[in-house]
Amino acid sequence: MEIVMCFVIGFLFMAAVYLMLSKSLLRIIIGTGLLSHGAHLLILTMGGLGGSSPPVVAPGVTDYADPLPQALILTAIVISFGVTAFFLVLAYRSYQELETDNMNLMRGTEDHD
Amino acid sequence: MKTNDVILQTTTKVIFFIIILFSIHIFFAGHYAPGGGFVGGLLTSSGIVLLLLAFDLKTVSTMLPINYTVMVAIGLLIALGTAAGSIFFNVPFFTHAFEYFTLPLLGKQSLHTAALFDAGVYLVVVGVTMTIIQSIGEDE
Amino acid sequence: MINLLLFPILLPFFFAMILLLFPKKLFLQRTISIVALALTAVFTIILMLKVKSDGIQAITLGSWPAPFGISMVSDMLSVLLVLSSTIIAIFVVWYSFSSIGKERESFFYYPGILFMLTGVNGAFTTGDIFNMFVFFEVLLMSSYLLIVLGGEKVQLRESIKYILVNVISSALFVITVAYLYSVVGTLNMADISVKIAQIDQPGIITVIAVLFLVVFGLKGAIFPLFFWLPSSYAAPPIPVLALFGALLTKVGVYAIMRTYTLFFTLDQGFTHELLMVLSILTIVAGCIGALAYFDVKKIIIYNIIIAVGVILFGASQMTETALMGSVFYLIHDILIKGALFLLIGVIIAITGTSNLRKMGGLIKTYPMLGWTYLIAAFGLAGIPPLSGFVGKLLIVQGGFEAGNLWGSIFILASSLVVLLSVMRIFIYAFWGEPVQVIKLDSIQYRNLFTPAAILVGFSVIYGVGSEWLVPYMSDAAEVLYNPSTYIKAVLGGA
Amino acid sequence: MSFVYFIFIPMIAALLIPFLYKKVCGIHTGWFVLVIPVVLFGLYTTLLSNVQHGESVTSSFEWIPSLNISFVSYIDGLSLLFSLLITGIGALVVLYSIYYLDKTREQLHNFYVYLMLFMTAMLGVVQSDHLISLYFFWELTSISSFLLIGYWYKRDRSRFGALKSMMITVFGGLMMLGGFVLLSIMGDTYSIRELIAIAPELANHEWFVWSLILVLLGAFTKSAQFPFYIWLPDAMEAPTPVSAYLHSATMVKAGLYLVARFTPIFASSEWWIWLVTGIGLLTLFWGSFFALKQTDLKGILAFSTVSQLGLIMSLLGAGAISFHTGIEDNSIFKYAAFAAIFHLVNHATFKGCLFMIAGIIDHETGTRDIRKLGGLMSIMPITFTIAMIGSFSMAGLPPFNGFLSKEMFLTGMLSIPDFDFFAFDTWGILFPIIAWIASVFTFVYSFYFVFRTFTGTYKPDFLPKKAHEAPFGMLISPAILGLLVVAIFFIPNIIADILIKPAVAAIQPYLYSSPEEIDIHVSAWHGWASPELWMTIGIIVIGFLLYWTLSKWQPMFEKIPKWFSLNRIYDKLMDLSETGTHRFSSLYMTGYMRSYLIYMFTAIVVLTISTVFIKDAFDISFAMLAPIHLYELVIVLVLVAGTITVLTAKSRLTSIIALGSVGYSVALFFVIFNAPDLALTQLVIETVSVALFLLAFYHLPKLNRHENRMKFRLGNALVAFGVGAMVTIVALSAHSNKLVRSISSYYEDTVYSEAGGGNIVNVILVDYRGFDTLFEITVLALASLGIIGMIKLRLSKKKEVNRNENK
Repeated sequence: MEIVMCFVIGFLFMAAVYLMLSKSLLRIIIGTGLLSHGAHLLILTMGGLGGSSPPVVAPGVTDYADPLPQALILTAIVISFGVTAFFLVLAYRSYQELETDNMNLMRGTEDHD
Repeated sequence: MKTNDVILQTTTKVIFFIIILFSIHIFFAGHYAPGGGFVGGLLTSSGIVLLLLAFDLKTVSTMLPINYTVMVAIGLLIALGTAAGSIFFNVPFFTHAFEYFTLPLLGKQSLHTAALFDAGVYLVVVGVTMTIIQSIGEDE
Repeated sequence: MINLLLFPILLPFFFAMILLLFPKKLFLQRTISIVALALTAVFTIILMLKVKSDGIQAITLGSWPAPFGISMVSDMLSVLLVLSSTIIAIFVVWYSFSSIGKERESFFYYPGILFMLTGVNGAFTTGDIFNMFVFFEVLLMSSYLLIVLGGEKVQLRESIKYILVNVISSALFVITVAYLYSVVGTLNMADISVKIAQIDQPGIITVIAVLFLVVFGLKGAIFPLFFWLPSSYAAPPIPVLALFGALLTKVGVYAIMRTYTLFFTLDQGFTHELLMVLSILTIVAGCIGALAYFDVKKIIIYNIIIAVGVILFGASQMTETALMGSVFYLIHDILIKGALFLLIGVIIAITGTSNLRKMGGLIKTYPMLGWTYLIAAFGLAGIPPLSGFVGKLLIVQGGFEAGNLWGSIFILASSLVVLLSVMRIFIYAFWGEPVQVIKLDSIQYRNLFTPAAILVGFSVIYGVGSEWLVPYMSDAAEVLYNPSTYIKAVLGGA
Repeated sequence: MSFVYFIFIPMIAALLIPFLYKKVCGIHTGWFVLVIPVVLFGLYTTLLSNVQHGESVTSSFEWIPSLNISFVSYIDGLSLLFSLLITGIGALVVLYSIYYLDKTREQLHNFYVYLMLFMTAMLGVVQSDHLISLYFFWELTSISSFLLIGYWYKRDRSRFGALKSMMITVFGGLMMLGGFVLLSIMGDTYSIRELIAIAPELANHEWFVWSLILVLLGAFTKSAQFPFYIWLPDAMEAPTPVSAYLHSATMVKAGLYLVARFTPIFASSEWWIWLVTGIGLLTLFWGSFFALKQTDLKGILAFSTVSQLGLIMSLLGAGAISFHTGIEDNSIFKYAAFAAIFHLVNHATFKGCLFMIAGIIDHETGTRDIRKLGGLMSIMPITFTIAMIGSFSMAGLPPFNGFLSKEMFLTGMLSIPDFDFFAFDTWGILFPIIAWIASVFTFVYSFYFVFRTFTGTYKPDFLPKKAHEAPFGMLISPAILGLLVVAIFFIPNIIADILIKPAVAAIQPYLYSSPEEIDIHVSAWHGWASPELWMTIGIIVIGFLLYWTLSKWQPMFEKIPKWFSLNRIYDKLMDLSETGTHRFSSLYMTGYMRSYLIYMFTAIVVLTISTVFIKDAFDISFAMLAPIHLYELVIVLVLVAGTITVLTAKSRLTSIIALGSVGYSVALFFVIFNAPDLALTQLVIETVSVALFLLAFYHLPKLNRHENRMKFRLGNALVAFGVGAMVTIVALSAHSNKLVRSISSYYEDTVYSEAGGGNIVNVILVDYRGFDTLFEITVLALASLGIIGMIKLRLSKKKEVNRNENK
């Protein structure tokens, strides 16, 4: 199953990057969403998908799923939630100020002279 | 519209309390079963969001006169305070203390400083979600 | 006080929360943030003295044994970085009083800075690779807050780019940690070092090393990952720029230095060679940019990139001299970049533009500013006895010792470009025919100039008083060169 | 006495100057400043007797003892000679400047601060025994020279010249530092004396030639040798006292000093001899030739300085030959070093004098353009007399000191073909020929300088001012130097005993152990049979003819194409550094985020994947895999389908909802992989996120209209594929290399007993790794603060309002 997951994750990353390279800001943010999904699944996969029961202590169970990656993912999920929320509001404010969501129109001048 | 609102508002109030209760349950279950401050907090805030949908923003803020930024700050302070308590005992930061008790009816329970920490998490999560939703909502 | 090493993280953290309770009370906001920073500085100095006398301070949180809880480690390198970051924050806050404006001050500006310092200090101190990620996020999130605060058009536009890049680098960070966890099954940095040594750094670890270089390189703006930096940094107001310019890239540089001396030491022929090549290319890219623009902000911003290259060149040599040079140069660069950004802030405030071609003749009306700038500029270029010299000298020497003749000569030659770029500011802004300037009222000018000048004074003392610093620097370099003391401090015994 | 502290006296005094300038307005600040060089000169003369007997005076103070970096003042013959020059000429220059610079119009405090800074720097250069302190003072000379050249900072030419001189000399300095560091590593010491002591061991080191070349780069740039001389003519924008002091008498000789000082270390190398002699001679010729092209008095003198520096340089190179020939065969080479020092002293006197003359003419007529000048002889007779003395000495005529050293120079060059090492016996014949030709041009430009200015017709219409003789005070300094020029001719051997022999002994320690051993006697007359005499006669005759016909052939210089000049190279380089870099940088710094992302992703992918293959790290292991269930595949399909929908959706609403579906399938994965906490969190978060997306989206109705499907772009797709492939490849390899058992079993063992909990994930979050959680919620809190700031604080609106109000 891990091998399948590796490909799924790769696919998610590919889609995420493709979206990030587009010019619509909303798509870019959606891309970051896919990116974090990919990353979270990857952490889980890297910990190993074996383990027959959830990491909640129960009598008689010895084969727990690796709890450490799960804890890491939880932290990562929360953080990416914060970032996504922030990013969304930023996009929303940019629409208001710059009146576009096209990245190509947000070039900004590198020159001042 | 108005009459419909009354029905919606009444049901919402009921659902709101159910959600709050459920979220509190989830919160306390966290240490032994799936759940915890984070999910609990999110559930609570979704309850409040439900209120927001049923009533308008003003009514909700009179119903729940909470400054969510302060709530966030207090949540953080509780979390930090719990962790920092250990500094006064000169043991490493974040050292928790717990004791198992056997209570009538509830059976074996524990009293755990970690729960206090989780309460901080809970408050922060509610505060943050509400701040975000409120500020976007207030903006026209 | 076994928790002493946490104070530089927890103090700004605690006071930042306090500040959240009354965002509109500006006087309190200002006073408390200065007090918080001063306290932090005091505790950091105490910590530094303790590290000096008792060796590396390490603690594993929650009273758990070492690889299982999160370890925090304060060795000389990290405590020095923490101290200089705190100092920069103090000056930036002081400078902000009369430059940032009441509006920003009442929207969590000071808590933002304190939280950022929390993140920076945490990233320097942590001994756990995933915890480092978390601290990175803290400092990034506060930097998002600060870069966009004010909501000006440029800020919004550039924040998008800035955040996007950092979201990508955070995702890469997480997956790299996941890869590493898969191979060595641990997150504690000392433990990782031990485990990698056990398995003799197989190819996959080298791949992970390259990924770490990429992740931290994105933060540290090395070639070819620096593209996002110049325009993003130019967007926020000067104090924020100073804070970013002085600190944020340094966190990336620190992380590279830490991982490349602690983890990935067994395949130096590949990893460190790559680091060296990239650092030289970084210098080239920085030099091109520093010369290409006639914008004072841009010139100094590109100099950040050059400095990153120089520091990493030293780190890639893996000789004790070069590592010590890198540490010397790293701290120097934090101080001098902070000072320079504040100084050009004063220039911009006076002239109302950041375009060099619209400036001129300031030396006549603002002679002290001119001379202070000149000293800072020479310090940046590494003219003795100012602060940049000793670090560069040691880096070059270390490079020669490692047999990289051309690399070291190149580092020397790059100083010339640095000098040219900063002298251009001097020649165009301070010399020449005076142009119309905004008449700053003298109190405001003094309030802006004083912190900048004192910071320059610090950097001069840093250079002239190098002798007092050498014991600290050599301790820091010693840990990098010979990380076994670090491992021992964390894991005990062995 | 600790002489090391005296070095800093001018610098410390400089701190008082601005104060004096402000408080004592009645008196020209220069009078206070004058005290410093005079006193120092007096102090250094007290050492003369010590040094004559080959003694030296050492003193030091530590700067960074832990790194062995300190200031060491080591005064032997060579250092003392230079110290006396610096303070002596310094005193004369300050005196001259008092009359030259107007105390009401000029910012005198700046001028004297720079000048004193320079004096300290220069004393430091010539006295430092420690390589690093030598470098320190070396750069300080460049900086003070920069400030002095840019003294009239409003003039374009001043700024240009200042920057140019700084760029070139600092470049040299940096290279020299590289050479020093190499030497210090090879010899394990920073002390020049110690390096000299172990010089034979150094010679075999692989870095020896490297360090030699790097050190020479420093010397050549500072001493304006070919092709680096180009900064010197532009440095003439400095006030004339500065030109006289820095750019003829002292700073430009720092390079010569360096070569002299390092001769004992490097003399064994043929590189050294060839480079120093060859470049010196080339510079000599080049400078003397192009001096005739100049029309600015100071320009002529600048090129003349370049040429004379070349002369001295070549003599130092020839002097190094004596290392190979030894003293026994009484060869002529041992004269070369002597001649070099002798000429260095003479040059300081006559060139300093001439610069001051040029300054006087500028000051009194308002121009330095030789085409506008002429016939000043009768108006400025004293000036003319002094100018004659200086020029004739420069031309190498008796009875002036320049004649003596020029003769010795010719002697040295004539002997070079005799040297039968390093191919000198074949190519060496070129040396005397070039030397002779250059001497002819020297003769011509000396005449050109003095006679075009003072004879011919007086052209008052061209002059901005009405010419008259200079005030007395201004004439004192050049007159003193003129007197010296004559005096040295008559008492050369006394000067030699006091000053020159001790210096020569320092350069050639392998020949002499004390100055008294040097058996060189200067005489003006070598007999009819000496070839030098005939060469000199030839120089005078041919030189006179050329000067006579100058107006015929001078226009030839105009025919030299413009691109054929070294200045062009510098200008091109500077242009490249401005517009070139700008153009280049604009190629990739486009401002488009997309291009930056493409560069970065490409770099990351290429770096990582090539590392995978170089290190042969790719690996798929089928061990330790979890089994694949059908329902898992179904979720995989759902997830992939959701992702594809995101990619292809036409409306943004669809892509948001599809993103949600991807999120929910991730939650399902968490369920089946035994991660209930994650599943719960993911579900709630996904819901809130989708709500947020919609909320942000809902507020933007006007953008809905022009929605369309993303166009397929191959470039983007390739980059995206690369990233995906990279992630997969590394993931597969990392998973197949689970080389160490994870630490997580510890948590399973201790969670109940020691942490008091049952849900391991939650306990990790609040206890084992609670620190992560504490800061994770901080990140959340920060996000909300940032959002409040973004929504509520809108400075751009406010700015616009302000702008409208101001209108």
